[in-house]
Amino acid sequence: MALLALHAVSKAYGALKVTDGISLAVAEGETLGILGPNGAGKTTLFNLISGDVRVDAGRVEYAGRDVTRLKPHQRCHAGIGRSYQVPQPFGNMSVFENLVTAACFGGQQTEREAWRTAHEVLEQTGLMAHANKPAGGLTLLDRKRLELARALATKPQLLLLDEIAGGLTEPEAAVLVDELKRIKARGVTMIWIEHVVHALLSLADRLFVINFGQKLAEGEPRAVMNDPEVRRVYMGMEA
Amino acid sequence: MLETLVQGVLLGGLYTLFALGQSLMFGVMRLTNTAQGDFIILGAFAVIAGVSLAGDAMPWLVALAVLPIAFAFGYALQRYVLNGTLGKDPLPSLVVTFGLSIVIQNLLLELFSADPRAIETNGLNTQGVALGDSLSLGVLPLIVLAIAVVATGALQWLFARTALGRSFRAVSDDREIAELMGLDAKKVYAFATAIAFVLIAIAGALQGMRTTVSPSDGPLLLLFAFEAVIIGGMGSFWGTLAGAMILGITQQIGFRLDPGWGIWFGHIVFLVVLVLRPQGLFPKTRG
Amino acid sequence: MPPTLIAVERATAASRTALFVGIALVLIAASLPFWGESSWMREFVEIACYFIFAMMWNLLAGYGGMVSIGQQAFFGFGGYVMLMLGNFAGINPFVAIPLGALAAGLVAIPVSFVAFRLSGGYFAIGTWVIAEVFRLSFANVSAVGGGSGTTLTALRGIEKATRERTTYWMALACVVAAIALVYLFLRSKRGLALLAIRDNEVAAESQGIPVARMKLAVYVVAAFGAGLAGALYFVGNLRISPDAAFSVNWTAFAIFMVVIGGIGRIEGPLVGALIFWALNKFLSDYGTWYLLGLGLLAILVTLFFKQGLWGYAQQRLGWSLFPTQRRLLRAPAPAISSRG
Amino acid sequence: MNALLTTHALKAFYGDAQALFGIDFALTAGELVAIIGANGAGKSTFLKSLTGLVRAPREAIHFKGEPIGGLPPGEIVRRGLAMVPEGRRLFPSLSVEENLLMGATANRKGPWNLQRLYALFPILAEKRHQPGTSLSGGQQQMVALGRALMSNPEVLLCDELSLGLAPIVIREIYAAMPAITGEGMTVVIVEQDVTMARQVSQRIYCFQEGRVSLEGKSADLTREQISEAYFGMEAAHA
Amino acid sequence: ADTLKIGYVSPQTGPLAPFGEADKWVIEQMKTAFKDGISVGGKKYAVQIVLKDSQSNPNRAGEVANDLILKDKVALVLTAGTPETANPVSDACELNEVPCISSVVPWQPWFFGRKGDPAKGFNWTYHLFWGLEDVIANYTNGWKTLATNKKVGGLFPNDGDGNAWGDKELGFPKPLAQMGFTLTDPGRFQNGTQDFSAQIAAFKKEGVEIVTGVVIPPDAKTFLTQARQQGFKPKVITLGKALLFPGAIEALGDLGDGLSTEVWWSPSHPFTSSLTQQSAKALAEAYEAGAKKQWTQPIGFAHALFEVAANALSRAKSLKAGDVRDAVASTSIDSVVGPVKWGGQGPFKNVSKTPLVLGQWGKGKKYKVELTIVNNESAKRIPAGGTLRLL
Ligand SMILES: Nc1ncnc2c1ncn2[C@@H]1O[C@H](COP(=O)(O)OP(=O)(O)OP(=O)(O)O)[C@@H](O)[C@H]1O
Ligand SMILES: Nc1ncnc2c1ncn2[C@@H]1O[C@H](COP(=O)(O)OP(=O)(O)OP(=O)(O)O)[C@@H](O)[C@H]1O
Ligand SMILES: CC(C)C[C@H](N)C(=O)O
Ligand SMILES: [Mg+2]
Ligand SMILES: [Mg+2]
Repeated sequence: MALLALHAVSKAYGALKVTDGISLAVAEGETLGILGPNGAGKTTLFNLISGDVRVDAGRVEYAGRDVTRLKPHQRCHAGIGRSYQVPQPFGNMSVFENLVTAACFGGQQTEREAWRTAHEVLEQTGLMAHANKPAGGLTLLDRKRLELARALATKPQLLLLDEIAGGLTEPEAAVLVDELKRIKARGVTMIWIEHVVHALLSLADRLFVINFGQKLAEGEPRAVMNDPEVRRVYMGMEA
Repeated sequence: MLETLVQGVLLGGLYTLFALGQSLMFGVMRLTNTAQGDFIILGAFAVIAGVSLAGDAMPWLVALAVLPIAFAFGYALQRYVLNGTLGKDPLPSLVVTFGLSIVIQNLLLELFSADPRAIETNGLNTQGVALGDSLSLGVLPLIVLAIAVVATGALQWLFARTALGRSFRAVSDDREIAELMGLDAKKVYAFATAIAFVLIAIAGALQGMRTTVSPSDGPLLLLFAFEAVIIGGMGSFWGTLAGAMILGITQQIGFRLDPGWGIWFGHIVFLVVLVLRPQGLFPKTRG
Repeated sequence: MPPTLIAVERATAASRTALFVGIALVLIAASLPFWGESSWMREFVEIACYFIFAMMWNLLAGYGGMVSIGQQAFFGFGGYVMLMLGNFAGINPFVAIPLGALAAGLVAIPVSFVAFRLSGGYFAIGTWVIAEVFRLSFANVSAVGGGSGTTLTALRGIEKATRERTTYWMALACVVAAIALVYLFLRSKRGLALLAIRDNEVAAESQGIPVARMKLAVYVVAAFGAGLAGALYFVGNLRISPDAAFSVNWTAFAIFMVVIGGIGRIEGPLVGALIFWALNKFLSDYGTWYLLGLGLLAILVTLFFKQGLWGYAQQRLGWSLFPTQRRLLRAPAPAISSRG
Repeated sequence: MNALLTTHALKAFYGDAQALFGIDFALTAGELVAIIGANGAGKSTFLKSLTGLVRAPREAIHFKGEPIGGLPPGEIVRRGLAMVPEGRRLFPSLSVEENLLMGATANRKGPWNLQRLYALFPILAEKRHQPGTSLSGGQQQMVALGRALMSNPEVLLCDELSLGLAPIVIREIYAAMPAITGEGMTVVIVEQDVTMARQVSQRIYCFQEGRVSLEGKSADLTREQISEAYFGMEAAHA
Repeated sequence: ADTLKIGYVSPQTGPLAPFGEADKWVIEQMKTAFKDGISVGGKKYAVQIVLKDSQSNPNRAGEVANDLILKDKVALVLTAGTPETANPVSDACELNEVPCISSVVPWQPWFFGRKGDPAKGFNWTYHLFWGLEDVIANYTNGWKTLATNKKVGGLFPNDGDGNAWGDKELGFPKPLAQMGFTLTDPGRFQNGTQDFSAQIAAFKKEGVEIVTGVVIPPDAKTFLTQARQQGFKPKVITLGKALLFPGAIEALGDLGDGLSTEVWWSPSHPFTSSLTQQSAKALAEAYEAGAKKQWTQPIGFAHALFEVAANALSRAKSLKAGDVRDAVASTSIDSVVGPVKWGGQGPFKNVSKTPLVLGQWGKGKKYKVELTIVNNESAKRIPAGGTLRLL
């Protein structure tokens, strides 16, 4: 059974149809990669899944239940964790407190359990040295790490990652991919938006390509990357 | 009924003048000036002081002479005080303008006492023009309305069509990048405030001519100005004018239903607009 | 990872000392009616009202990020409800104080529906308009004297000394309760949520924090506190009128106290209230000049001590009497670098 | 070889935190230089110091023989140094055309004007009256580049032109580079993609923790040299 | 010697400041009068007068009254100048069990505004002034001498005075109807209203020729200006409060000529101070010479409050609050505002009434505008200087 299913979801800003009747299913444990030109509507799709933005039409199902009308925090409690393309840390709180907050509320843990979770995630993501520093003072890279760490602290079943490899050097990206592999191995389902295609390819089980808010292609990664339309629209190479 | 509407529009003209400066400062600097009303009163007292120095004969000349002073005052105020409060957090600017409001009220009280005063217009304020046999309109309110419409048009043109207006918007959007383009944000802000203060001085002079002013009158004017800006929608000067008209007309209708509830009625319409259309009636969307 | 490794520090040496000193002070204060003068009691009650009100404003603005200029709506409402319960329902005014506060908290729920449509500077003035609606509404109710206001007649039967002492003890209890309430709230899990919301509302929501409910909770608690301060104040002052009860000056003074002391810290309103009291005591006979100076002081502190006076001291000296943060201790030595 | 722009022992701070620890850098007229380096190495800080967004000592930066360190950004752009900032940063309430016109605030003479730009990026002419931020990420990057060009700079600084852009857009933008350098403009790019950086540039500077760890002709540098310079000591440990 | 403190609260700043304008001068005069002290119960005390400003704000008035009682420990509190100041001060005194004498509020807003019970009265607070029945009598006496259509428009704001004057039972409406006047009352409005076109429209519609009410000075100006703009020209305008002070009339310019108002005290009142033996005329002249300002009506009442205070204190058995109160209650003197005596000369034991006449403003000889008494039917002792004329 699919963990997440979108049924013809749509969203428009004024006259601009940003998401235009997208249907999509993600199986439990699967990693889905999302590709598409800038402004295609990828981040918006995440917003619709996490509930930050309401759909105009269509249905969002998660773990067999209709969550279309649920608020973001309710979807988080249901098991959807997300990171933001532009990092959104709680800047005046320490890194540790950022994670404790996520664990307390997103993970619905008691304060003491949350300390444990936060500690674990700090180790896992290599942020331990920054534990007591204010999150607002971190470098961009560390902020992106914090985005991932905070999403993890909510103990998600489904993890939404928005361009967390963007701006990383190749070796940095490699470290990240290793980390994501470990998370995947624990059975966490992931959807990952990424322009750094080779990083995405090293993890994704399946690709979904969006263009102008609509599905352009979907399927096994290699097949999708060889799709002439995808090559033309996204890679800019004539097939 | 017609009379109510017409008086409402005239009152709306006055509120437009109260509101334009606020609309401009918010539009450019995201600064909510809680001393707006007190600055209007300060403007009125400046003219009053000027008239008492220069003699009763020329209130209009004195009012004109006050405008450049207001410009300079606004420029300096922004440059040396308000600039330090700008940023994402609205609190510093709120506290500082709130503090200014108290300073102005008490300074005026000390200088001019609590007595209500007025700017003598040699009878102009009592002149009316009769339209038909039941309707008579004040000449001064008509002048106020005309000035309000012209000022709105001029401001909208300045904001949307000129390089200065473009720089206002650019600095308001992203100060750092605007500076990278060669603008001096502090000067642009100071310029915007200077223009806002000219509008404030005009409003003050006219307020002093049409009725009496006393040092503690400011806060009420602020609320009307603010309501007009929000009802109209942020970032649009014609919206501000429309908002002021709606406020004026609803207050007039309210006054006629029961004088005790007129202002209350205006506030309620404001809150209803807020609930139904939080972005205002004619918002100019950004981004 | 053995759980014993995780240690989180939540108190400081200063905070432990402060707790003992605080308890001692409260005990001394509680005995004041037996050795002090009635003017001291009265002065304390007055400053207690200002302080509680400022404390609640600090909770709302400093922690909840909702900068309101309209808290006088609840101050006045609490006062009026107390008075109506006392005058019309025959309830003992001292019992009516918490009831007035409760009513203010309840009325905040529908009010929030309107107020929460605005944010930033517009929320600030919007709440002021709402307070004006309260003022004008009460001004048009003739049962409570309309615009001219009315007198709390319910206290006329109570003996002077009893009345003074009861008022004083109630004020003291309210102050202690307000501090404890806010402090415990902020130390709890909910305090974390509040800080998170203040920093970034969108992210807070997606991290599982019910933002709307939290904000409403803070708004209601702050309204309750404001109503408490109002009810207490008018028991001391006896006469209520819409212009006095819903005067924006209440919030103005609260803002000054909080900003001068330091916003977003519990010590802020405490220090602010003490400074305000001292200034008021020694300078208020200068009338306009006093107010003018107060305005200037607020401006200068905002421009030059953005953290307030206590915040400034705290930065220099590292004091924290009411710590709410969580420091992770004994983190296993150097983090494994994830580079290369 | 006459240096157009040089820095000498340039240091920069954010509050108490030091971000640059003495950068020596030189730029010759007409060349295209790439700066590479890990995250937080100080690349953006370096560009910001050059353009006045981060304070710098007067004598640490010389442009056309004159010290310009610490001048206000507006003054620097008037002297001919323009930047495409990291993350596009268009003005949301301005239309595409108004955004471009903002670039001309410095009022410098030169080949670039609206017509030339629209010829270079025809899509922008089509959308000239739309709000700048309603464009796709790539189109926004074109506007950001165009805005910088409108000041007719002698030196153009581009910070992470390709960050977060789809491959197709990166291609398009780099395809426009020759048209820009063709006008005799000197260009500095900060680029994360090392392959791309080597392809388009003549020289490369590699930054590491606020210092220059490697400098040389793009064609001469080996992959090994570069990755060593990237991670320095840490790489040895890893 | 020991010191005896008398507290005095009035509005010296804020919109009601004209009511407190003369107080500083009156208190200076009292310092001379009291320089030898007062003997109470056979013991001589130096007298100190503590003046507090209510800032026209009822909250502030209550606070300073409490300060006077609890911190300064005054023996007696005096207060004057509209319900906004006198009521909260009286309330504070009643509760703290300190005697208080108040004035310059018609007695209805003072008594009923404080929720007084006519059967019981108050224990500690005493009032001296006239009542609404007097102002109504004076206004209508004046209007009856003129040819009008007897249609009256009322301007009653939502404050202590306005609510009492416009009250259906206690105020203007009932007696006016009984005397054959038709009253148009559009309703209570907020002080500081920017626009009176609603009232003007209502008055025009009903053909009103007489305008009355009790408004604050700025509102009077707004109303009169807009009435002129909108072509509304009543034949008579008689207002309380706004037209009491020459400064306010001067600020009205041409609009001020011919406006009428009640007169509670004037230099032509045939009374003499029991304390300084000055006649009303001499008191006003002393003020004009000392303060370099035209006389105003509150001077007489501020002075009279001290007359009563001095008289009562000198009769008190001791400075205990109860003794001072008893002395106040048994006062019977002839003051510069007329005889003062509680119990008998008023509706309740706490109210002593003073006489009232009607006056009209016109161009003056010595000052820009001067007030002339134009109707004395309800207090014949006070001489009239003319008759009421149409606007
Ligand atoms: N709040 C909003 N209001 C108006 N338009 C919006 C809003 N959010 C997104 N858009 C528009 O929707 C479109 C899709 O945006 P989205 O952020 O989903 O793109 P994306 O696929 O994530 O692009 P990128 O790869 O550049 O991150 C863009 O044209 C964007 O301008
Ligand atoms: N606004 C700022 N405040 C404080 N420190 C900052 C700020 N901006 C950057 N820094 C710090 O300065 C150092 C250099 O940052 P800079 O942005 O120049 O790096 P970069 O090489 O451009 O990295 P990236 O590839 O991530 O853009 C980093 O340690 C960073 O944390
Ligand atoms: C004489 C009055 C109309 C004025 C009076 N003192 C009052 O305002 O209460
Ligand atoms: Mg995106
Ligand atoms: Mg960078």
